[in-house]
Amino acid sequence: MLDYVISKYNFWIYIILMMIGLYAMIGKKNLVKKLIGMNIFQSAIILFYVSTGVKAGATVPILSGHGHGHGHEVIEVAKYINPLPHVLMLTAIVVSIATTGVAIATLILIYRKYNTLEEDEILMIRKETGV
Amino acid sequence: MAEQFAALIIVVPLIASLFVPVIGWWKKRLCYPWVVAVLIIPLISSLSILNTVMTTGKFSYRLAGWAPPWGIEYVLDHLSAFVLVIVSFISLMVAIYSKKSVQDNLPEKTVPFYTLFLLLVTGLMGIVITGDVFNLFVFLEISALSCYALIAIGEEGAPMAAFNYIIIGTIGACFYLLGIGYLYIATGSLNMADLANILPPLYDSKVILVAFAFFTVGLAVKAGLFPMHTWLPDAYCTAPSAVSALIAPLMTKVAAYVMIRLMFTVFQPHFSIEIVPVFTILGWLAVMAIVWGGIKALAQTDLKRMLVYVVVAEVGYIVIGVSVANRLGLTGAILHIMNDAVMMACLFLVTGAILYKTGTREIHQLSHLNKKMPFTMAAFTITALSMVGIPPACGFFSKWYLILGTIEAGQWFWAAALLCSSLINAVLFFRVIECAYLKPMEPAYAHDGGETIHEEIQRDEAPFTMLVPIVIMAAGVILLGIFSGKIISSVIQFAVPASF
Amino acid sequence: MDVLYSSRPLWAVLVSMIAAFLILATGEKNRNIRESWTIMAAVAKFLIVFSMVPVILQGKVIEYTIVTFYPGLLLQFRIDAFGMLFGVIASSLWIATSFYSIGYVRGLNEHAQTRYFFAFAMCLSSTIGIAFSANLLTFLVFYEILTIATYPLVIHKESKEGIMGGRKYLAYTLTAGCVLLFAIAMIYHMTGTLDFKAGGFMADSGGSSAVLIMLFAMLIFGFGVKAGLMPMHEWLPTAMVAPTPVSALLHAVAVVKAGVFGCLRVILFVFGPGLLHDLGVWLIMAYIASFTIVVAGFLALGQDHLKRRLAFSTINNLAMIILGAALLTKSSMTGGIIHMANHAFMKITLFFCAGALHVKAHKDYVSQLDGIGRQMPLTMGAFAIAAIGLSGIPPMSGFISKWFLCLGALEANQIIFLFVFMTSAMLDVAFFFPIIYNSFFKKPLDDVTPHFDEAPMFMVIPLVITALLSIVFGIVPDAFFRFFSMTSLAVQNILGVG
Amino acid sequence: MKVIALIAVIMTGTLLIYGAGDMPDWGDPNSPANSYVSPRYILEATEKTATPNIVTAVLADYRSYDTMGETVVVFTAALGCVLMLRKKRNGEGG
Repeated sequence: MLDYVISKYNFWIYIILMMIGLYAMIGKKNLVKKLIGMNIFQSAIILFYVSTGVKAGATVPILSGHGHGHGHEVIEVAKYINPLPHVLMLTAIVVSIATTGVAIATLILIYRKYNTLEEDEILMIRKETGV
Repeated sequence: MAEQFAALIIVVPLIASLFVPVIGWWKKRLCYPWVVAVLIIPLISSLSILNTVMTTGKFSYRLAGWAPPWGIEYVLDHLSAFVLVIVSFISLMVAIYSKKSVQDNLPEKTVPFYTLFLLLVTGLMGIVITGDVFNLFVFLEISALSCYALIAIGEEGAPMAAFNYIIIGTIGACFYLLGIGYLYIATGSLNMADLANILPPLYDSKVILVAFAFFTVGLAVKAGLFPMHTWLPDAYCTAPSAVSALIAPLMTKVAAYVMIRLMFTVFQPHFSIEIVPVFTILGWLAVMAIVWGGIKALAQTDLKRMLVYVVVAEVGYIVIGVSVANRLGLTGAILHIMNDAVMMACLFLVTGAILYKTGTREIHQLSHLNKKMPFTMAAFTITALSMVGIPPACGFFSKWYLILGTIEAGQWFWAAALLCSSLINAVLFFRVIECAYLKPMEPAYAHDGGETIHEEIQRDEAPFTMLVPIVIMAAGVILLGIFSGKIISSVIQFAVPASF
Repeated sequence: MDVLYSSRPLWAVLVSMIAAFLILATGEKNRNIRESWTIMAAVAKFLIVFSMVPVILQGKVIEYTIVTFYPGLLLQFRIDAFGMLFGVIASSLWIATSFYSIGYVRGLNEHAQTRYFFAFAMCLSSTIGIAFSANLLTFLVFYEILTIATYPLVIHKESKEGIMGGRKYLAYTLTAGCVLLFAIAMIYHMTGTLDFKAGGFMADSGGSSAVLIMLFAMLIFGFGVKAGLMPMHEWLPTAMVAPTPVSALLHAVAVVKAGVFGCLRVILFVFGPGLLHDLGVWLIMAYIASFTIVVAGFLALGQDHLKRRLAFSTINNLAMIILGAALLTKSSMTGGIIHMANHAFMKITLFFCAGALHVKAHKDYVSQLDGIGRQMPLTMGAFAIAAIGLSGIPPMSGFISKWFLCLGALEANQIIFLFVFMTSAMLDVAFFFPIIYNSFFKKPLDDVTPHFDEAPMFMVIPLVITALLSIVFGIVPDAFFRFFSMTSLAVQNILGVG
Repeated sequence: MKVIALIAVIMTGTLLIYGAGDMPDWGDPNSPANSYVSPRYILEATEKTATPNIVTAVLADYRSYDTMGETVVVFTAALGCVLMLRKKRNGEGG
């Protein structure tokens, strides 16, 4: 049992992170906290992806020392970790940042209009103004 | 030649969107003709692609020349070419329509508006055309981000709606991304065709099951399926007219397309039907969406808000067609993707035109609109009848196939939901038609003198740029109905996976 | 059976649809041109339809496929004797109604005349479409178009009553449409075909009797709503607020007849006499129809509003047609089918008369009609002819149909239905004869002009012609339109196979 | 809302933990993810793209369309912010 838990410890960590993020996104009243939850959620996914690319005992996928003169050397696949999740996550990180940016911009719009970022207060203001 | 078109369809609007700020900086009013002119190219290319696919069958296009599982490829089969035509056609129509609406509502923001408009279209077409699950995610985010921003600049309450959409939409997108991760971990591949080959032996794996669950939930969020639809009504309703006319017909439909693609192409249909009971759940959710959307729509007095709930119900239609998981139902679902896109586009365009001309969307204030805007209202009426399911308008035919599908699957309640929904639609739309065409029932202003009633009502039709797309859409509603047999026999029956 | 492929059925349907759009394009400003479209389309339609009669009487079938959706699922016209009968009724009466409408709307200076003529033309297109449909899907398509095309006519007055009537009309007919859609989809699922076949095709569907009975009930419900079969008749009297030519067309020719036509198609061409006999539902059907006949007759007695009285008489007569079909014997079918034609001519005359009274004397109630016969002898004379005919008194055409219906009841060994027909005839007499008596023999009311002062000729001539025709059909049932030959041919087809 | 959030979170969590059962162990070099597509990148990339950093090679060549999409995402976000936040010249500052 313990072996099982340890052998997949990366999953447990990201699952916990993701649950925290998801809870914040849905359950929190403060809009900024929701946004932070979103970031935690996305980070959890990024961690998950990157952890899938790991090979025990391997190094970063940069073929140092394999300049032009050494091209004939045999490359051992097991020596380098899987580059693809990294590539995907570079894209995902950018997407996450972009989303955060747009979200913050809407938050600014919301704040300008209601002078608060608490969801229940905003709903109250909207009810009072009859929208 | 068609291979080049496949690339053009993404690259042209993308590059063009980069030029919009340049052109806008030089002369602002040139943005509109530029966008319209640019969007003609994807339409032509998608038609040519559809033609190629129909004559020679499916083909793919390798980007940067790398072989599929390593590089990214575009896959053009009947289904994607078909949806591509819908997307490019409707976006062109909405672009033509947008002129006055943008001038009127967003004069300051013309340049970023059109840039994002093109990016949104690019994103949607990218989703449809790509053959790589991760590439699909990227395009999904492009369309989503531009959509968030475009919604946020709408009327009162729009930023809040947009923020909710961002949060829930991101949950959806992240679930989808997680699904990709799980598939990748179990198979090592990201290419759809490749995945379809690798997956069958792994169908018992828990990883695949979880991946499938995340895909389904993520896409259901994106498609606005009940009960994950909570973001949809506010977001679509508060968005500017030109934006809601673009996203209401297309966003949910494209998500539904991805659902069909994943469930029936990446996964084998028998996995989706036999191993996971997902279709029973989805079907019932769709029934609830139809009922809930219908009831909420009945409670609205605002025309656009009513339509927005109708969108929720219409998503239910498509999902029912997917969930019955047989040839007829899926034919109905794919046909309904097209029909509903055209109908919704027409209805939202009309609503926008009414708002532009009369400044109101309240249903009971629409009296005498048949005199003021005869063509707009005629288009509205035709589409409304189609929504009710009156032949030969197109709505009838998709409903027909959907009901045949539910009967074949023995799901009587689903069939009943579909039928009830047409009755609800009848109530909804005839309420509007009564208000617009007939004398007001309570003569509210009759007390200040009888002669006001007999006053000659001047024709005050929507501007030409609005009217043309509206009329084309309305004509489309009829023509697509009449030629639905042709469309099914030449395109859709090949778009339905062969294993049915 | 010989099949002749021809596009004439399509043109018969399209001609009034094209006219409808020409009417819309011409608009209010050129009324004469607009009306000439109506007349031209009516005549053209009749000529096209009538040109096909000889072919049909040779026992051939005319077929035209519009589109094929799926194998076994297509929009197609196929004209058999039964459909031809309905087509001839509808297209011939449209000519009369067109002239009459012009007189009516101009006489009253009605509003929204363009919309009125547009919807009228659309109605006729879909009615002919219904008549010529080769299968249930095509039938449904035109049936739904008819539902919608009639709506603007029902609400034409735009009064509160009119709008409520329109809502009720839509509620009933659209619900029926949904039920039909489901039932038809079910049938397609079970048999893979929807083509009407004389004698029915459901017998070899392999469905259990419970399913078949349910489907039959759904189809009869769906078509019965339009046919005013009780208890789904509620909308019909309410829809009476519509202008009279509309009621005339609605009640005598297009809409309710489409419902009856549908019921007959279901009974005779989908399920077929054999299957219905085995299932035993024909008797239930017959009882429902009898109930409708008797109750509608009594309700008609209680109506003072002339058009409402006529509406209940319509419900009564339509149920008679359905009863004729439901008895499943040769004579009863003949009686039922021929009554479609006879009733059409007589009932349209009655409505025309009611409209003429409304336009000229502004009278809508039975109690106001004392002595009106002196002012409008032609109108009331025609009314008397048609009323006598509907009561089944020779030599009017109503007698022929009643005779066959009664024979049918005897053939089926169901004496009770003989009594139903007798009661109905008695009730007809009871609610029509006072009108005739009062209008001719009672002392005129104060507001009645004591000398000859008829409604506009546009209105009088059509109603006189239809009245005369109903006498002619009584004496020579096969005159002009060959209704009797077509009926016998249709019955032969049905029984020949079943 | 909190209850809904908890239910959603617990459901997601259960699903994830359930799915973890069949996952390859951490750092397993023979998992499908590490053994199917990616070895070819490690073996070929340097030779075919003349870039020692494989991540760069994949990013900018094999999956360059993802990267193009990625830049477009940033562009979209930037324009979105411009669209939302730009105010009228005579507005109240900002």
